Amino acid sequence: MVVSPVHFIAVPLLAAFLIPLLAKVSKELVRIVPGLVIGYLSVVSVILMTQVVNTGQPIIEVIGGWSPPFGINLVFSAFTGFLVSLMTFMAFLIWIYSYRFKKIDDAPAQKYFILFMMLVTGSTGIVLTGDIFNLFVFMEITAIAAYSLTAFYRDRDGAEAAFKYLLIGSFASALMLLAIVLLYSQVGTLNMAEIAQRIHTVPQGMKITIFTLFVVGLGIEAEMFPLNGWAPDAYSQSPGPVGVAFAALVVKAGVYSLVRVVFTMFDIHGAYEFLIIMGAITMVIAEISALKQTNLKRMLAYSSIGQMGFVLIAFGIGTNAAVFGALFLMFNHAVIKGLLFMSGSYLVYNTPSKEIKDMAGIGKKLPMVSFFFALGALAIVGLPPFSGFWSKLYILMAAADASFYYLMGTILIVSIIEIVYYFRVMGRLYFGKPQNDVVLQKPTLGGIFAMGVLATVIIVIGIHPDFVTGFIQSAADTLLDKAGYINNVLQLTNL
Amino acid sequence: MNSLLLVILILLAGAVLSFLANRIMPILSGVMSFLSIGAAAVIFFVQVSAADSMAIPISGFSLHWGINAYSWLFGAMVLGLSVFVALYAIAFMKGKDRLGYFFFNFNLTIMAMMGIVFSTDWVSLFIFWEIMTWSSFLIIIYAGISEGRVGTKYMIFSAIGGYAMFMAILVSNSLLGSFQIADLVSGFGTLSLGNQALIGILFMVAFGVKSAVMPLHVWAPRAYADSPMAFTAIFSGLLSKMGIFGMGILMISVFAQGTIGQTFIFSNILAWLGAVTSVIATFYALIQKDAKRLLAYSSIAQLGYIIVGLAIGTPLSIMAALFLAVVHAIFKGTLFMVVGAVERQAGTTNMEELGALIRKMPWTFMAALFSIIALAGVPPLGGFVGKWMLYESLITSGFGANYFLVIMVFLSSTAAFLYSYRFLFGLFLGQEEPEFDHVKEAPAIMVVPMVVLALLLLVIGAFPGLLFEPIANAMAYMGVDVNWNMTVLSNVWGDEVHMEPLWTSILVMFVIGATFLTFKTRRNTRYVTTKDIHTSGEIPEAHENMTFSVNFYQPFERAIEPVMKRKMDTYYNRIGEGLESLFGFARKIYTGNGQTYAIYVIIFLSILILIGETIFNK
Amino acid sequence: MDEFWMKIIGFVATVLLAFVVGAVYGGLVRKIIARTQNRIGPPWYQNFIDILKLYSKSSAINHGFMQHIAPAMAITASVTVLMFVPVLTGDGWFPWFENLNFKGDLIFLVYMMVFGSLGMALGIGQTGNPNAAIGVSRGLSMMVGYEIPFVMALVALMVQTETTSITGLMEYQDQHGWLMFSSPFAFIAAVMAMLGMFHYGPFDVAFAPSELASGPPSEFGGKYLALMMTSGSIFAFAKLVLFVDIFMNGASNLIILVIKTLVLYMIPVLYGAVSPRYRTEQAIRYFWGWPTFFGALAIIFAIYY
Amino acid sequence: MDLDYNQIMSIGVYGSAIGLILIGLYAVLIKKHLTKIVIGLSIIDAGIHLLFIAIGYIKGGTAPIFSPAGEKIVANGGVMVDPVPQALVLTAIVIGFAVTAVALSLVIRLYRHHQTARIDQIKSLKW
Amino acid sequence: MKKLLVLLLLAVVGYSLITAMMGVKFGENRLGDPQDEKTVSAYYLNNTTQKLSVSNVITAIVVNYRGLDTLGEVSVLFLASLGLGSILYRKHKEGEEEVAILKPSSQLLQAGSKLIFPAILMLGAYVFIHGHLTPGGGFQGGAIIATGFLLMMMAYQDYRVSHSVLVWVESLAGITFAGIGMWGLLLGNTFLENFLPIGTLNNLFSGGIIPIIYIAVGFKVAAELTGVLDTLLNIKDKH
Repeated sequence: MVVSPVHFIAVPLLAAFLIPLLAKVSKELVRIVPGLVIGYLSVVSVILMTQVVNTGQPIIEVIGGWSPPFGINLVFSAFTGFLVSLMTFMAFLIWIYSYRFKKIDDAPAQKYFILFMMLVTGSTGIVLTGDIFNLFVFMEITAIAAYSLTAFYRDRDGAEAAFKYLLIGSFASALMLLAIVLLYSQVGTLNMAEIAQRIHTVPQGMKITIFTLFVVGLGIEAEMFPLNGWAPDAYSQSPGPVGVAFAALVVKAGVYSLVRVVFTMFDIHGAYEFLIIMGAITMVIAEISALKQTNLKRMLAYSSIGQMGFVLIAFGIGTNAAVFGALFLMFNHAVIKGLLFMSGSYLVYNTPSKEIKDMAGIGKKLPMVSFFFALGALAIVGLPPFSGFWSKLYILMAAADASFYYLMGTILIVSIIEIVYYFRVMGRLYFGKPQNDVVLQKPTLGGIFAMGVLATVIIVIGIHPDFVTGFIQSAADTLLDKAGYINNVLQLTNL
Repeated sequence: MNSLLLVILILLAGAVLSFLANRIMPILSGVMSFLSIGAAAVIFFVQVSAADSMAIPISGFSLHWGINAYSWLFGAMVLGLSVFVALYAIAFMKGKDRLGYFFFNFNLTIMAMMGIVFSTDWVSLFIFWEIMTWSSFLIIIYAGISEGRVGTKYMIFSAIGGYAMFMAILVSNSLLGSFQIADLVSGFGTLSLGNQALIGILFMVAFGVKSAVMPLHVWAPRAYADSPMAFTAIFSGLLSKMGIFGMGILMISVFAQGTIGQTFIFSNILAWLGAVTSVIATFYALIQKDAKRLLAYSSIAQLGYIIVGLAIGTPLSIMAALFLAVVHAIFKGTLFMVVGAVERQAGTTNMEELGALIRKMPWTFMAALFSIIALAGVPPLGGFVGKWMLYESLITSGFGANYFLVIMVFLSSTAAFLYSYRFLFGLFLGQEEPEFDHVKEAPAIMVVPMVVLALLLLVIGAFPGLLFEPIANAMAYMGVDVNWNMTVLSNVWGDEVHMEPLWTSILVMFVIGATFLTFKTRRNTRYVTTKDIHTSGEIPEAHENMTFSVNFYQPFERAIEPVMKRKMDTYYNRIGEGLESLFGFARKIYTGNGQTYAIYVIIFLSILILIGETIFNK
Repeated sequence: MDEFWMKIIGFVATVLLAFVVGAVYGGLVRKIIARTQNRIGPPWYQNFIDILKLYSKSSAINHGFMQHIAPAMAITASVTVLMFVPVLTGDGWFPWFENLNFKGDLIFLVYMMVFGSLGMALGIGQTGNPNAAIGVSRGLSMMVGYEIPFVMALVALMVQTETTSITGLMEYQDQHGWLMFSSPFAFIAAVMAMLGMFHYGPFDVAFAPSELASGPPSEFGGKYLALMMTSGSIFAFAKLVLFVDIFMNGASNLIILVIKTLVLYMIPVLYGAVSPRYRTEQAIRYFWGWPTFFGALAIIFAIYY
Repeated sequence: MDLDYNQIMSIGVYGSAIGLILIGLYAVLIKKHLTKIVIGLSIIDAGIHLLFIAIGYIKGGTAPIFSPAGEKIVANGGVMVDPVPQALVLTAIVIGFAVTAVALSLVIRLYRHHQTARIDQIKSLKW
Repeated sequence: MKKLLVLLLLAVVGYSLITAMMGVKFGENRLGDPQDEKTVSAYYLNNTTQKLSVSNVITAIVVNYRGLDTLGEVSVLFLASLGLGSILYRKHKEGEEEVAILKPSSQLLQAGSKLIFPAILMLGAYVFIHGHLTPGGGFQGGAIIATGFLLMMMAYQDYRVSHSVLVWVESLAGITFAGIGMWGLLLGNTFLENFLPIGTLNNLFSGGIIPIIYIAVGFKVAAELTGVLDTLLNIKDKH
């Protein structure tokens, strides 16, 4: 059997349906199978990615034998492939990390792994699909998995966070559905390539209305201010690995869909400036909210939102260099924020109140975890020689080339705020006076392995960014090549 | 292998090894660090030549390393002092915990400084700059004093500086299409005035932070004082010189090319900032109780002179600045080591408690004495030469405002006598206190670096030409021709000071005087304790405290009261607090009520609907 | 070789001259102050007697090495300063009153003057006498006060004459007349600063005999004190000569030198004789008031000269 | 009033669909009770589904089923309505059901945890 | 105040929706001619009968043209029932007395439900088996079956559906769906591609894999909806 993009959807779904039966054989299989599936998908993504990069041609897979626009198609281009590889890679690490995650030993543990696998499936599906309604479906898969995972713990305010998430998420899906309705009434198709081809026939007013609905709907998923009220709650209340998944997968998928809408489907020029402005506002508000946080995970959540604002800014600049930087930042954010959430979770576990002030001096008790957290903090604020620096450099280079000096100033000032709160935590971690002697929960072997891998990636990419820049560059080229996307998808119609 | 890379790699390897060595045996950590720095220094002084250069390609551009006369000067300074400090650190840090952590960052800082020196493009300079920043941050918080508050302040200001540099680099790259330092130098004049000003100011902020120029200095006193002294010697002696290094490139080369470089805006404002910095910092230095703080403020003041010299921009002033930079590195490094030794041996550096260590730590005192004399700029030691050149360059610069500048500088260096004396008196002189009877001289491994450096100051004072040569080469590389005699101090008006007759005179007189006293008196006198003094007939008891060390300069404090009322620090704190509460208010947007969030969504949607036509229709 | 020995002789002669004149002036001052205060006062040669007596005594105790070499440092500084100040100009009666370095630089001199004070201060510090330390604290504080107007005056002169060496200044005066007149503000500032430099009242708070037991030197006796007094006499003379050199074009023979220096010396002495004592901060504020103003005026004057 | 059948229908169908959306929104934004909010979400969904079906309608069209009856109509030149919206709405309805189910379960959890179902009293996570 | 704001916002939203819908004429034929297909629907209407031999075009779209949507949809349901289980899971503490929240129902309902229950199941099965021929299909049929179970649960307080059975049904149905899809892929074609003979139009055995999938979907939906209802209705509360 040849590997193909549809494996990203079919295999995990098949596995998901199979797992309840496997559970009757052995409880352990419930944990192992999702890992195997995700591991397999990572391998597939690597194989496909090399194929795409080598041939220079995206892999367009049709479903059900119906060529686009009649059937649904999956697009594994350098751009989507890059994101999918990133997501599956991160997902695999998260699985390793959560394999023996302490509190999952409960009875719903099996549900956790299926939900997590579906979360991964939904996110990759969003990225891969070439059909706008299909994207909606995958978004819902992701969303429902995310709601359930957010409310996973009973002893936290998970349900509250999940309900807020659900409330806002329902708005997102409603607005998106409305947008699809209107769009379909105008262009009569759901295939994104064909929509892109026909969008110029839509009257301007209608186009803007549809676009507005899309932007608000997807903006919720992409954590754009003021649509991101759910995000800090969801990040902070979900189990640690799920927080990682949110930062590394779910948000990435949201940003991806927003970018796809703006860059490929629509031809509205004001959208770019809009992205810049919204990105800047998002970033500023999020970072200043993070500054006074007392709860570590909430702080990380706000920081994550801020980074997403930064990504939006970079996409909004819209030049090749900027998109390159944005993709690089997405990569970095996934890896670094992943590391931060992973290590942060252990820090939070070992403090009774989950507050930053109680983490004083924990660096001595949990040296590895604290080290990883410190490394992540150094990297996320963009200090060289860690990977975060390069994305910041490239984005700001693009901003400078586009003469957005005020924007650069804003970004850098916000970065200072970022430095303040991260370093505050770091200082406290290592040099505060330890206050209490809680029973330590040492990280599991899997947890250390996952964090170690991420830390290695951060350092290696920081010292030698060229390991990934090639992929990212071709991803950026692919994203900006709108005509190429339309051609590649629609040429199958005539076969 | 390229010797530049080799130096960096050795230092990096030293960092990692010393981190690991701590697991085996703590003391090995320091030894590893010292060995790697020593090896790097050997390679640097033996191998590295102007021909060495290398490029590291990164997607989109490449990083360039190279070395020239200017960077050689700073590189030599860094490695030269670091070797001594690293040796000192072995003994100083002995017995402290987390040595691996300390020496890892210690080595990393030195590596980063060498990297800065080697960089010939801005990006790699920035990379090393930031490595230097965070590794030094990690050392500042090592002591854990006041829990990160100092570190945070340092980090905030470093970040302001670092990002200002980042922005300047990026802007200049977008305008000139190159990250090369040389290209900025050659292309600066072609930019528009606005861009010149933007880049100039940003760079000035960037380097100003590290060199602790006036409004950006508030991080420095505590940061210097609270790090372990073995590191502060590096921190104050070398790290701040990296600011000077950048400032030098900027002032000597870049602005010289600019069309507004010669005007009032940059150099004079900067010069005045430098002068005001030095005055205020000196005032603060002399009201300190803690010797570390005193030295910290003194460092800021000294950096002020250097900035003044660079900003004036005549050949003599630049030479003065670079000379002072080197000398300051030596004497301030030594002084911090002295304080470290005192702290280690006596357990405190509070000048109100300490006293009369001269008999217990004579070698340390000797190092301190020489360094202080150099610091105060009293002839015949090295410090005087720099000061002299600075004054002369200001006086002969022919620009009205500079004549007042010289008064400022003079005020600062005269007031520096006060704290110089306070330092020596507070630590080494005065009444002997019983609680310090147990104090012994520091171990030899600490004393040797201090004494060697102190002697070096003597040599520089006697033969300033030794330093003039490399500095003149550096300046020639930067495009400033130096065409005067290297063995004599001289200014553009043709006035000269010969150091040799001066030395002869001082030496002869001193020998005569000392011999006279020694032969005629010393033999007949016996040593008595400091309780045995002239007290108008009353005999002080052993327990009576007769030390005069609290509020030592109270009269002077009263005189300068109006100046001291306004503290930059409080302004920053107020701004910081204001911002924090503003931010705290802003985050109340997230009310916690899910319905409110839903309303936000609809509000946002409505706004977009209403203004969508306008913003999207471009 | 001859020249070398000539120099050595000149050196010794200069030092002797400075000592004699300085000591005589010191005696005179004591007399004059006594007279103004309606006392009889000691004879003019009292200082010689004191110094001779002290030289003949031997000290019994010391407080350590620093104290031991402090007087040596003081005399070193005094003599070195003297060596850089041209005592007599032209072909006077005693052509060997040359100094070692005719390029004697003003900035250098200002710093060299501090050398002795600092050395003494260190020695004093080691004695542990609180009164002495207080004296040092006051003295150094006040030094910051009077140095400012003094340096302003010097800067004004240097700017005006475009030279930084004393000989340069004197050459300038040969052509343009006394700087005292061509740069009046600088002269005023310098004279006001000089009031402080000689530590006579109202600026005698550092030594303040009545409250500090004569302050800094209180732990010194015997040969130590003798050497310090010698040094003080030489130093006073050197300072006076310096003032004469830079404002009054020096002196070509001894008589003129004595007249000029005496006239100058009388200013602080007489002013001090009739003034009560300032507190330290008052003194500093005083120096940073009018003298500094005149100094600034002098610099502005020099810029537009 | 010279509204023809189509205009009346469009006002009726579109109007009720949009009306449903607005009513649902009102419930979500104003009502404090969690269950009412969930109901409001369902109403919004219903409105959108109605709208979707409505735009697929073609005047005089029949169901897109090629049963013998359907084929006859087509053969006689009749039209069939757009099948795609119907298919999509089917999907959307199911998704809406799923979301509602999850929402209700969350409401139950919240009620258990906070002993209240008023949304403005459930805000332990804020700022 | 808040109400006013919300009403204002709703006015804006409503206005914009109305203006948007003005551009979409009700009942207008946007499909285009068979020769000039402007929308994908026209293609479906014109080609389904020949290519798939399925008379219900909607079914063809749901199951085959947009089969991936449906697979996703089924997964959403699956997720919802999983999620419900995980959200509402509570540890049962020993000795804790719990009561059902449902009130006992009347005799009439109990007797009637028993009578009507098999009929409902039958109807549901009919609807999903004939999904490709008549209106209806797997979702509708599954929903009908679930109502049957709902009725039973309402009528009999202690009526429980075996979770084990539900899991089996759910999983097997899901595996069938996904497995058929994968089978197409294994045969060298595309995912969810038809590999069975399409038969003749309007026969029960026509449409290739479409009826099979729809039957699987029917079972799956029925099982999942029942599971969801079971979970929600059987909430016990502390006394």
